[in-house]
Amino acid sequence: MSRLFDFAGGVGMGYSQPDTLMPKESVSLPASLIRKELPRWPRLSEPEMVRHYTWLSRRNFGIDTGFYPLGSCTMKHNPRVNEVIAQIPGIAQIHPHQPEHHLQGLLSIFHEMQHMLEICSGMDQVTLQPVAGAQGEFTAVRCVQEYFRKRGEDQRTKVIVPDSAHGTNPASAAMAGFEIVEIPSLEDGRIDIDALRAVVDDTVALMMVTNPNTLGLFENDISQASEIIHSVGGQMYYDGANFNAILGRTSPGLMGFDAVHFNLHKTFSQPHGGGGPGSGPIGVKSHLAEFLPGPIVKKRPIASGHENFAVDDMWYGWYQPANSIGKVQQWHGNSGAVIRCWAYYRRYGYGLKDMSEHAVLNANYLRHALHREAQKAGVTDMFVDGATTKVAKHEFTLSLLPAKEKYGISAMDVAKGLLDKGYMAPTVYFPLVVPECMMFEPTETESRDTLDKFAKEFIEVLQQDAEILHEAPITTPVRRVDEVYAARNLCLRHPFDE
Amino acid sequence: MSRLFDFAGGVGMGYSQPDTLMPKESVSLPASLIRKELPRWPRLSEPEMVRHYTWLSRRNFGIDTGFYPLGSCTMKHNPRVNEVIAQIPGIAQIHPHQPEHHLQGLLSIFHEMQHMLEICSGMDQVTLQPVAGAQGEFTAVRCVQEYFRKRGEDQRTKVIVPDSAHGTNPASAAMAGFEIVEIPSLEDGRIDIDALRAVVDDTVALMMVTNPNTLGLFENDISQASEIIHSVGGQMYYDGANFNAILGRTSPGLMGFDAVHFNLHKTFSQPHGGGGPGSGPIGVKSHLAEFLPGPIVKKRPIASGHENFAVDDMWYGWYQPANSIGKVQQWHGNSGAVIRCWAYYRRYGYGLKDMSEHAVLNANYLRHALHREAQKAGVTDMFVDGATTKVAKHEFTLSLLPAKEKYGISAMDVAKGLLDKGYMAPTVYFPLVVPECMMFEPTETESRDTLDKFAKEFIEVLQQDAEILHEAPITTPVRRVDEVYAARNLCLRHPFDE
Amino acid sequence: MVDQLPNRGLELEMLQEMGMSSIDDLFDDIPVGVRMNEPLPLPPPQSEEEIIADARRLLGANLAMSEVVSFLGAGLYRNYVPASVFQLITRGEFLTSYTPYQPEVSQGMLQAMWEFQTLISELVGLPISNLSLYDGSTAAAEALTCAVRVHNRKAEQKDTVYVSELTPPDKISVMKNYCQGAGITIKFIKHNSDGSIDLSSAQQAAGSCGVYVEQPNPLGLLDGGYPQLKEIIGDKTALIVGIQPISLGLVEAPGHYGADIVVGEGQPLGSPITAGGPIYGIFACSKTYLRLMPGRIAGKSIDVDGQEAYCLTLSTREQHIRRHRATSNICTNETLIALMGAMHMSLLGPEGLNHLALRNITACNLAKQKLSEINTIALPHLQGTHFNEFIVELPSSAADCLDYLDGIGIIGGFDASRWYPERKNWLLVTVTDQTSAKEIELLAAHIAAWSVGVSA
Amino acid sequence: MVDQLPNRGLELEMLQEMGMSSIDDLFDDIPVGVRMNEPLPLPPPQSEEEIIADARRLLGANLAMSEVVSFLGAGLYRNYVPASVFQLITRGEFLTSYTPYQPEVSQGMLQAMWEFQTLISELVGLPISNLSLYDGSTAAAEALTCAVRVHNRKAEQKDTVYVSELTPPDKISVMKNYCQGAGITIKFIKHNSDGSIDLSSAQQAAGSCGVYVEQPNPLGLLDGGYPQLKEIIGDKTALIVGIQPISLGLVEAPGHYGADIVVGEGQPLGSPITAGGPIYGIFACSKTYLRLMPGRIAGKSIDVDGQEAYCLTLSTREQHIRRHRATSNICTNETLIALMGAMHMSLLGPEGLNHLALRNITACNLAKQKLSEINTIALPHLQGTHFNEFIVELPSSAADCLDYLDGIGIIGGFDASRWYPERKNWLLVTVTDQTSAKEIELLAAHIAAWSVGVSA
Ligand SMILES: Cc1ncc(COP(=O)(O)O)c(C=O)c1O
Ligand SMILES: Cc1ncc(COP(=O)(O)O)c(C=O)c1O
Repeated sequence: MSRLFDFAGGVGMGYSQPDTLMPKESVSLPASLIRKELPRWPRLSEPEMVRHYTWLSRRNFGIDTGFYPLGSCTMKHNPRVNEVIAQIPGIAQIHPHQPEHHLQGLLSIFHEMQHMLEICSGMDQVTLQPVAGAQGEFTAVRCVQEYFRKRGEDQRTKVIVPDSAHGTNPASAAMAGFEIVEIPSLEDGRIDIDALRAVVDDTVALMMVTNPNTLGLFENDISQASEIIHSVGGQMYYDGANFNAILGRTSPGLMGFDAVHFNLHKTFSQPHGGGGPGSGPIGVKSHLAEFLPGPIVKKRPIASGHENFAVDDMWYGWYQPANSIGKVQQWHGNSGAVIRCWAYYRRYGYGLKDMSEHAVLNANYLRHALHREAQKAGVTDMFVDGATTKVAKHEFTLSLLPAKEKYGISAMDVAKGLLDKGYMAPTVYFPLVVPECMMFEPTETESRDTLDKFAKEFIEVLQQDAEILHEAPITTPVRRVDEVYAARNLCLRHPFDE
Repeated sequence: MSRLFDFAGGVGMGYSQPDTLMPKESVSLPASLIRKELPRWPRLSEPEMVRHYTWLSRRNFGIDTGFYPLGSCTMKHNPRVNEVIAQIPGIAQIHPHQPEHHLQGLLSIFHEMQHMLEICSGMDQVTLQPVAGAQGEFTAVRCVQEYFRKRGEDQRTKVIVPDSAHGTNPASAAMAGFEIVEIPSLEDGRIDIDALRAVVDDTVALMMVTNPNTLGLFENDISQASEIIHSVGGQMYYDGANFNAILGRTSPGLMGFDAVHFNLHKTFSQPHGGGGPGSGPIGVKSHLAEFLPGPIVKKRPIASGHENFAVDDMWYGWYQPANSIGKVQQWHGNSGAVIRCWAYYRRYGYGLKDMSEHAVLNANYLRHALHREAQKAGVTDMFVDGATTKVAKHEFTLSLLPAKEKYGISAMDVAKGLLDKGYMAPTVYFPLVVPECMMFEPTETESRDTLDKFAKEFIEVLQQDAEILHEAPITTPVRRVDEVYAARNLCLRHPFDE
Repeated sequence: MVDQLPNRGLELEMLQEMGMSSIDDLFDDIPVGVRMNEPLPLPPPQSEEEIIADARRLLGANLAMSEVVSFLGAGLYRNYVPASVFQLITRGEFLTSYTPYQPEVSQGMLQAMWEFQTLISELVGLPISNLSLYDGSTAAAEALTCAVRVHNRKAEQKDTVYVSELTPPDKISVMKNYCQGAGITIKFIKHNSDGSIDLSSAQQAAGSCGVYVEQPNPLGLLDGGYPQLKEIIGDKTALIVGIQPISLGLVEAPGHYGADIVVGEGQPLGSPITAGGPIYGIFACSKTYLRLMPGRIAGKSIDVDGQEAYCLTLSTREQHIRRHRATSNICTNETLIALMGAMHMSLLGPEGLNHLALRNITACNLAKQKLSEINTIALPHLQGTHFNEFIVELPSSAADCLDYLDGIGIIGGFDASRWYPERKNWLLVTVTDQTSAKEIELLAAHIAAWSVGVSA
Repeated sequence: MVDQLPNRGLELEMLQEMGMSSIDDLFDDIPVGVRMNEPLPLPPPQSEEEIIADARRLLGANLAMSEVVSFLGAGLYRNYVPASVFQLITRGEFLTSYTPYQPEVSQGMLQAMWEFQTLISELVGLPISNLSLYDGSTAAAEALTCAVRVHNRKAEQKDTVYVSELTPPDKISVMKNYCQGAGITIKFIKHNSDGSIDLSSAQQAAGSCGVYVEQPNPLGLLDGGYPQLKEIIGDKTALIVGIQPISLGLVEAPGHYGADIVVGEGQPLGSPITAGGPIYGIFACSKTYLRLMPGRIAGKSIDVDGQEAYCLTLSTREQHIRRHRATSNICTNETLIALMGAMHMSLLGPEGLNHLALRNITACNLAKQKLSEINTIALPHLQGTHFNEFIVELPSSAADCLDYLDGIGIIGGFDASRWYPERKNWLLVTVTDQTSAKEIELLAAHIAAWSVGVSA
């Protein structure tokens, strides 16, 4: 073990700094404000610090270390040139309060990204401000809320969410003050149109839908759902976490949505190690555009005298929507993430369609390969598809219920068994509609060889004795971690010598 | 296993390139020159390539992953800012044939480095051209050879090398065409002055000495040795691989040497992963300076019209020594390494002395701690000092002969046992004068805690049963590798389907 | 090109194995009516070389603060991130992981999170820290809603929080967006003309759910009155203090003078400004708030063998479990950037932090001294203690002055009328550890020249 | 500051534990007469921030080829190294390791070395490759001494090697330094006026120990006559071919037309120019030379469990075993840079290499075409096939022309009179995959303008 708070070290600091501009003695603070004891931080020299974090990193699994089929998370390869680009001083050392003529390059990239997302989603206006998918949801919900307020439709207090929705959907709507109406999904996670019809009336502000849904199936009744909601004057919200499945094949606009968020960090590959950072732009139809948080980038002719600052034949300027909800982050969103995602987009251009096609190809192929290997090994009694369908989209689910019932092997056991094989486990126990659910999303950046090998080893895991599998993992840095112990014996910081 | 030649891949290449400037069809080569079959290189997409080399890296030990006490190799921490500096276009994208006024920054840094090394070594002129220690040796030997040729002393055909010398010393001298006279060292690796006296005469061109010697002991008779060699008209060469021990405390100049090489990559921390790159500047006394390989950097007043290019109040220009031996590398040496080492030097300045002091402090402390822990554990019958001395310099040796004789535990067994504890093994079986030798060099960048922990675990290894230790290592990516098999069944490349 | 798509060229083989014959087969579940039939009207794919060339051209057209003399701060600060931090954060194991749902193979990240929590907890003087919120503004906003969740039941002023009137409007806007859904009213606390808090105004906040103030405040002042605040507002009202983390190398930790929640913008510790994101929000609190606080928390636990092990804990507060009753909707957060913060803190150590704070405050003092020598301008809060920024009152508008300086290649500061519209002539001048004495001289000389011009 | 010295401040404790009381005690074995008594006359230590600022200032004063239009090559070539290569090579496990003396914990590096050997072997068409030499020049020099070691006993022309007269003098200088100790005489092979090798001159090399030629040759020409060389010089004379690795994506591998040893400068594959180092030398050969060749070799083996494992092999050739009878004195080499080469090759794949070669040759053809349209200059080898550089004969000295172009901000090429003093008016113009059509237009326009001026 390497533990940060074990480094007591020598004197001084781990990286040397220049001197102060005036003698330290010249500083006088009001007595009440002088810090009496410095934080009990450790003292590491650079060699120790490098070794500590190298050691930690080697106890962590990433896409770079192995296949990461975590469903709903789109764990695709993060191209390295994007990291190089994000270090360019023209983004890394930019202050959001600099004047427009200092930032034409940044603003033109913002404009290009807004435009690209508008095209891909069929929306009229995009803002890049929200810094994660959930914040995008909240932002869009707020816009819809102000839209109805402006129209005087204050009775619209409800947001409809299928029970298969991601937790952020209801959480975001609730944060904005809406009442959540959860409707049950069909067995395959698809919207139950009848159930929907049963709850709609003029108190509905919004329905939030993920398409393909969290089981990886395309909602083929989506136009009908849009119609139903619109018929009572409600709005349709598209949770774009699964955008990787449909780029260039369909769009939220075509399906009748009014607002959408993008998880740029997933679809466009901003690295989000350990849980973030993300970027969650939203796009809306024109009737909602005036409510978007500002600023947004618009282009206009170049004013004379400004030619020298321009990066092309237009001027890129900040623009404040007329009835803006205000801000959801203090600055301009996660600009550094937007830049990386721009670099990612440029690599594909109109080929974003190919990207989605390969994501869907890989998901279907993996599903096929898992069944094929099960057949070969004669373990067809261990799992069934999470939903019956000819094709899935970018992800799919299996139910391990048969294994559980016949052999006492749970989805969690299998997940842990996969860790021993050197894989990240698929998402487990979500969505809840599938019992003993495992949700696989291979993404387009995995090779056929990897998918075939994974399928084989998945079946090998299933063939292990239940007792052995209960013990898994055994080859990992630690063995099964006691989460109950953690919750019962809260230890949320180093105790020092308390 | 991840094997490069298993990646058959799709079509095309792992990173996309711009188009050609003219159609491919426009290219016509003489038939005899057209390549018929492209190399059977693998096809990896970027995600596969990143994962392959990440996987490989995780099967490799570096200073960043653990204590690396490899004697004679000065495995100190490589500061990361140096890597950032080496990526600046003003070094990375520089062509050595650019004119002087394009390169004033580079040349001024070269000049600063020459000057600093002259000061630290007590030599009159330094060249930065040799790219490794061995090449430095060869370069200096060549200079001495031309020196004697110019003086008409062609009878000087011999180079004296103690038997404890590093292999590059005799190899370099032999490459230059000298006859090697190996003299036996004393038990502690020190020069046997009597043996030296016995072999010197006017056929001796040069004596090569490492000080502190390869056992880590300071040659206290060094002045005498210099006198003896100089008395017969020979020259003294200082192998600077152990320079980390003496900076600011003594210098080859003070000890009477005429020429010296520096292993910049060791003392000044150029990362040399897997075995290189290095940088092996040499310094010489004025009588040898005219023979140095060119170009060298000298400064002079700035010519008028050139002020704009200058980086300070002097002009830095290339200079060709009058009777130069010519070149040992086609360009200006490993400039990128010189830049990193310059950054390293700047971090210490006159504090290079502190650096050496800490290197020596750590070596002596580790030696002390090993004996202390042996005492505590009662295993004092396993090893003895490689040489009796009150103090060592930056490294020291132990002899595991007692362990071998009593318990059948060899130095190699202990080395492999240390691998299982997460350490790189010390240098083993060198120098040959110490039976069952282990040679430890902790460097100044290791903390006391690390040294204490290592000492404890070293003793734990010694306490293992011989049979168990013969099986070590068991926790490493592979177990003991069969080097004899490798030599008998030469497999030096992927066999494809031959 | 294979590039990022390893199966390029293998499509047909893969399809055929599945009994399909074209990619279209994979999409025939999309109803005809919603299909996109034209190719995306976007430009062709680019190679890595072309992308990087375009990026260099476009981003190179931006004026980076590292390339000019800049006194712009106002919430985000020029800093130095040690080279080793970048080198380590880009290690694939950190960079390309995600939420550590499988703790057994995520110990590195989980331990680093837990260590971050400890570092922040020590920094601000409170026992609990999460990991991490989006930025300083959302951290402040979440602190307000958290305070209401905790205190509303017993509060005399229900659904009400008080915020320092100096708080930048963009931050207030975020707070309003976050608070409105819960029906929370935001009221304001006044400040005296010397910039210090008006303690009698603060008195009115007693019995509300929470009070938000900043230390240093947006005028750059360290307020010696804050230590009395907790007593004034009482136990049932959360004292929320927004901090600039570097200042805590010198200035008392709010946890030590009664703060219940400490929030702040983590950026100066370990992250470049990056046009305002990704950066990370600090959120720490006392035990009272633990179960109703937002965001991720890592806990120390054991594995089945009883070995030390780490995992996420208290997830029942979070949206993926509690759904619409969650304490926050946050899911993807700023862990990687917070980890850069942890690395930077590890390298600084206590003395390094102290030195860094001293570099800021001495540079600030030097700038105050130089600017106070200019007759044509005034420093309205000259007697106050500033950490690394202060207000200069100009003889004409700050906007004009900034334009003038911009023409010379100096970013002169922040036009404070963007926050306080009536203060047209207020310039907020920021100096940090990155500011040199020469740059301060330069600013003083040019402001003097300009102000003489406009005064004449 | 602790910085790089973790035991700063602990000196006394450590000394006392050893029974000493001062650092001086550790150095009292240094005789008084040789002690340095004054502090080193060097400047004070600098902080990381100061070092990087100085580095930016000084290196920023250099004119980087990436920032101008450049046609300078002559042995080192502008190239693009994919971002992932830098990211991976700086992983500490690679960067901070050393010679893999303990194979059990060095499998990553050893396997990468072995894979590099295979990649090079395939590239040049020979079964053996080492890993790696210092640069192209020392690789060529070591090839000559290796050829003598192998062939001298049976050679008719003992201790003699032949080298193409076009070989750059700096490279010849290295060869001479390496050869003189072994008493080897270097003789020269002539070239025809069209730049191609004079096969009758080559005839004279038959019976010597080895012949060294370059493909493309230093004039940039691909020589269609080389495939006849092996037959001309015979089995007992080593045919050594120096290559530009990128060209082999298009041009026949020398191993396929009889080369016994192939050497070359690896730089265009994976390494920035870096003012000429660190770069890496390619050295490959047929089985005959294996046991007398220089440098490191990794072999595939097994461990005690019979598992696939890698280790260094054939070390008995090397200096640490064979000492003065070693095949070379090389110890520290260029492994890390060679590994960058391996990474680049892995990403290129065969088609990528082919495309890269095509980018070079088409750009070269375009440049030839544009320059050949200028009446005031001549292309003496216009009829020949060039890979990525060619000679332009100017109406006045190349040095003058380069000065003129430099004034406009163009690095116009290489003054070939530095190699061939009688060719004052020869300019070697290099284009690579990094050259754009616009840059070629620019060069043509300005050379035309200049040459009209001097011709007038
Ligand atoms: C379906 C779905 N919706 C919404 C989100 C929330 O996005 P974020 O994590 O970026 O806040 C996620 C991601 O976790 C998701 O998978
Ligand atoms: C004592 C000694 N001399 C010379 C050398 C040769 O230096 P290099 O490896 O840089 O060629 C070494 C390093 O390996 C050494 O340890």
